[in-house]
Amino acid sequence: MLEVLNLAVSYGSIKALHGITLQVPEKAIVTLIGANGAGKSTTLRAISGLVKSSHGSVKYDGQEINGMPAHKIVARGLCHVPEGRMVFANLTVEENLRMGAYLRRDAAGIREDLDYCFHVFPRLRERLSQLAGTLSGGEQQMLAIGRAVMSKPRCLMLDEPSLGIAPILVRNIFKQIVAINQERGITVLLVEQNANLALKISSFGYVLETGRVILENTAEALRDDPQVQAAYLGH
Amino acid sequence: MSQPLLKLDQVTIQFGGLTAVSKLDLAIGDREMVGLIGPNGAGKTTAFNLITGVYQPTAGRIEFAGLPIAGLKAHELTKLGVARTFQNIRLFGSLSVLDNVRAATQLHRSHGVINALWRGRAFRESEKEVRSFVMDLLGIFKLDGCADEEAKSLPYGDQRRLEIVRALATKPKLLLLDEPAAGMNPTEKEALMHLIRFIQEKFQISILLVEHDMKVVMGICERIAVLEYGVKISEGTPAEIQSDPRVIKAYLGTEDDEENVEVVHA
Amino acid sequence: MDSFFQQLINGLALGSIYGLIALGYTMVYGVLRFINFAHSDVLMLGAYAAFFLAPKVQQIVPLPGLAGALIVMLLAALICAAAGMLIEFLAYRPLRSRPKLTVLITAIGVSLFIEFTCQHKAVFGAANRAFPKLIDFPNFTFLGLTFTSLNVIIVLVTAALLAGMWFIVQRTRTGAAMRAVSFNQQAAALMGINISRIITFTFGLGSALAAVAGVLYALGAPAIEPLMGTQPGLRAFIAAVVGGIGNLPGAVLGGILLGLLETFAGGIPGLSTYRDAIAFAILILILLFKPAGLLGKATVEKV
Amino acid sequence: MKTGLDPIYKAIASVRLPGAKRWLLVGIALALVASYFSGQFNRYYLGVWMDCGINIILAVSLNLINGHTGQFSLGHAGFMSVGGYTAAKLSLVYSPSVPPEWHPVLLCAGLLLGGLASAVAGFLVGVPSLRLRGDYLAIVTLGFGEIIRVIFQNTEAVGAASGLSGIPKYTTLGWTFGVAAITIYVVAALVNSTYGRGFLAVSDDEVAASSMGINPTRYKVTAFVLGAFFAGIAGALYAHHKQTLTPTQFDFMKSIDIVVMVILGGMGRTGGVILAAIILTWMPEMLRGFADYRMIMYALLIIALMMLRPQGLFALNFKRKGGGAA
Repeated sequence: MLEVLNLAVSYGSIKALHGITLQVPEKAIVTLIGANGAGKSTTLRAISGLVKSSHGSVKYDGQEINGMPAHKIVARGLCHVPEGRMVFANLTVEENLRMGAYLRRDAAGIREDLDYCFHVFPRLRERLSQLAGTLSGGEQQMLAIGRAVMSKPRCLMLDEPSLGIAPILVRNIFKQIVAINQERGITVLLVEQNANLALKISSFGYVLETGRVILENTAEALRDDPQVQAAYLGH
Repeated sequence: MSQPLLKLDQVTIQFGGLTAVSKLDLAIGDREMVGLIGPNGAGKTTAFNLITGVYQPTAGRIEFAGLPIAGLKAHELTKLGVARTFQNIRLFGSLSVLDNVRAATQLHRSHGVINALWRGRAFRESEKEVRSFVMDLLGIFKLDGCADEEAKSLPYGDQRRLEIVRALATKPKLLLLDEPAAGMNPTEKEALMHLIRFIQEKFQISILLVEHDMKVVMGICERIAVLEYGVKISEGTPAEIQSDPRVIKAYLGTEDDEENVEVVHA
Repeated sequence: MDSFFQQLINGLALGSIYGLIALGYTMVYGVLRFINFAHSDVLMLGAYAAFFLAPKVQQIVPLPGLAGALIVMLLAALICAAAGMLIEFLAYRPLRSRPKLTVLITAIGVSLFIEFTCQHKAVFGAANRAFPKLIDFPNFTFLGLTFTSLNVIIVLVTAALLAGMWFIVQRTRTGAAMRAVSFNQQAAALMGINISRIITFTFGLGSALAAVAGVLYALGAPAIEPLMGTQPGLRAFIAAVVGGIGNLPGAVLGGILLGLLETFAGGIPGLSTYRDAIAFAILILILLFKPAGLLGKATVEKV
Repeated sequence: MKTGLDPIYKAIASVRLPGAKRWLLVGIALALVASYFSGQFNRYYLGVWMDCGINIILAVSLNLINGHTGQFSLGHAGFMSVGGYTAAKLSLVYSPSVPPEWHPVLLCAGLLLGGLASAVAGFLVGVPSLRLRGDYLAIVTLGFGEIIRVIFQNTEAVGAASGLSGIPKYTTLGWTFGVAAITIYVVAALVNSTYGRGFLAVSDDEVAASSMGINPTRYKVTAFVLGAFFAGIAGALYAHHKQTLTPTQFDFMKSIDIVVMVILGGMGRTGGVILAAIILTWMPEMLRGFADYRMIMYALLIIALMMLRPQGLFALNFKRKGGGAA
């Protein structure tokens, strides 16, 4: 569904990505793991059009999307939940969710997806008219994911959904990511520090180090890989 | 430990309704190397910013060498002997490597505007001293070869090192390192650990290392405090930390943590 | 006492014009975080557009007359909206990711360019021109106070346009997109919002407001000339900052405060010639003690 | 930036470094020699060259604020007017009672007094700079400039709107370029010292500078005070060159002119700024034949510069070399 070939990104004179190649099959959950600054976020940002790549290709549904502006990529059904969540703090929870459906005109479908968001994250219904800026970190993350689901994506890219969130909420959020993946058939590309948890819910994983893919394998194999265990799983 | 160099006493900070750091106690003794770890977003950087005067604590006391330092401006803090590096490198990008360090010698230099304009003998002597002090320092860290290059043109690893050198040029008693291993591969991390150990021995200073990477912290710190969700959940030697079930649960994740998540395989 | 209320009414009308201009500053600032120095020149273009259109419109609809005046104003607003979007496209869009100061200086350059071009004899020429009378505005007396109908119109138009802008920003889909772009351009793009289109739209809207303000201002002024926008533009800008830049009601509030100040200071001998200085002094004090303005929200810089 | 001329700039820099004071003396001597022979020059060219000298002082001093220290002032014309009016008033009051051979002393006193008065104004403007940055700071400095202008416009003692006229013509080529040499020396010598690296550090990253023990407040205020001091002196020279002063000479446009010189020359690049001041003084003179289009072209120049070369046209640079000037 998503094919990234030799994608490279530079910030000024610093090369952040040295040619990343990866595939995300339809309806799968794929994880990128790696240390801070390894280039995981940059990879997602380059795919979603937030940063310009210096070369390489990104194919989505077989079509080249590299170089397109971010809003056109969203319109194709590839949605990115950025690191730090970026919820619209001065808008209410409901306005945020409706903002996610910005490109959609089908009122009934929007209503239905809104209900689905509340089904997945009941907490959001309770906070409906609260300003997003006043939510806790975990609630904001739920809102960010919900907001992305509102755009009716076929592929969702999640950047560090566990960042700064209490463990109990993290588990819940991961559960719901799996639910969204299974119930809605949404493909997920996940970037996560908590490699244990991430590999547990995914089928395939890539390990990034200083802007390169140094290892790729099924999630199971990665979890058993002693190198990965030592560096990222803390065994 | 006698009188600690840095002491945090029940320090709390809230942003809006959110408590980012709650009742944090932390002490760093003379020439001690202490690590502060925790998952991303646990409040490490906030704690760091509290110590360096970027944020004011909502409650609690922060003392350095017996003096309360909450509310001091960054440059006043530096004058007392607290130096820092930044999580996202903040060098003076357009200045040369030499000048980056030279700018940090302001505190220990005897001349000002008038001398700079008159350029008398004393000024020239002092400029020579500054220069040789800086070059010596750069030499220790093998950066003297690129003294005239623009700081932003250096490779990433050298920029990290230069930032540490720049902080050392303020002649600190306490050096605060904010995620120095971020973006490094295992080999670079190894080198960084050697470097930090070397600095501590050579300059005989205290170091507080705020770091995400467990291995780096475990490898070099004598004592480690673990933050989770703004609260210190554990403190002790690396061995104690590694076997603390609370740390394992919060940080490393346990097996039953994962049991709760449905496993899917394609 | 009567003269006090009279001054109050005059100040309110003048302040409403400032507020109307300030709305344009504030909208552009709110979305793009930069000061569009050329805004005051768009106001001048609006007045000139009306000046040249009036004789043409008169051939179809009688002037002076309310319908004719509205048509002239609307056409001027459309022309200026186009001009505003063109300025954004040519001068500001290429600089979108550049430092703010670069854009600020460019905006000053654009402003100078419009002013000097319009002063050229092949364009409008530097001379004053009498502005056509678009409507009769008889004075009328109410509760012992004399109102000029122009003043009443100005206040009503400003109130209506403020309400209209508020509706657009708070209640429409495009307005939601504007707020999203204002909050965080990247997050907005990830919602599928075409940022460029929203920015262009904002410029068009702000420039249309400037045109309306320009026509109203010209109606009350003895004559128009290419630098006519500078003074009200500067005051309106101050008004926008005083009210809290980016905040719609704040802009009008700031405008009215400045208008009142100007009228009342004008009534005190010896003080009238200082009113620009007073306006700037207020601006500086506000920025120093309440940097976000009267109604603005403070933002925290992250380290 | 690499250009083919780099070796030449390096050569200039390396010659300059040993004995900066010697170059100051050379500069002043050259100015005096030129002044001595100025009787031979065409009066019109002489006048324009004096404008050049004054603009160099203005641009180099503004460069200390906007370029080296990274602040943004749009009020330099205001500082200039403070100095100009102070010195002009002094000359108008005392020149009848001072014997002609003492006139240079009177001018000198006017320059100093004007500079000091302006420095006080610079301090007042510098203080807000501690709380504001970027475009807000630009607006506040613009506001200060306007306030100063309005005050002069309303002060009868300095002729209110009609200004001062009949100011004695004391300014010579020697004075303008002598002071220009001093200004260049002061700014270059200051910045090229360990102390002066603080200005550049504040400009690059204020937070990091503060963490390195540099007090940003002190540096910013110093830059404003020194910059205003020299702008005041430039204003005093201007008054005794044009012989009339009106408040409109010091409006917002004048400040913009000086800012454009700094930007054209390259922020923080003394050599480029000097060159830009000379070019931008001569350009309008050259374009007199196209008077109608002159200002339109000027506006287009600003826009084009921002789009194509915001870092300035010239890479001339005497500073940011490793060593001090000892």
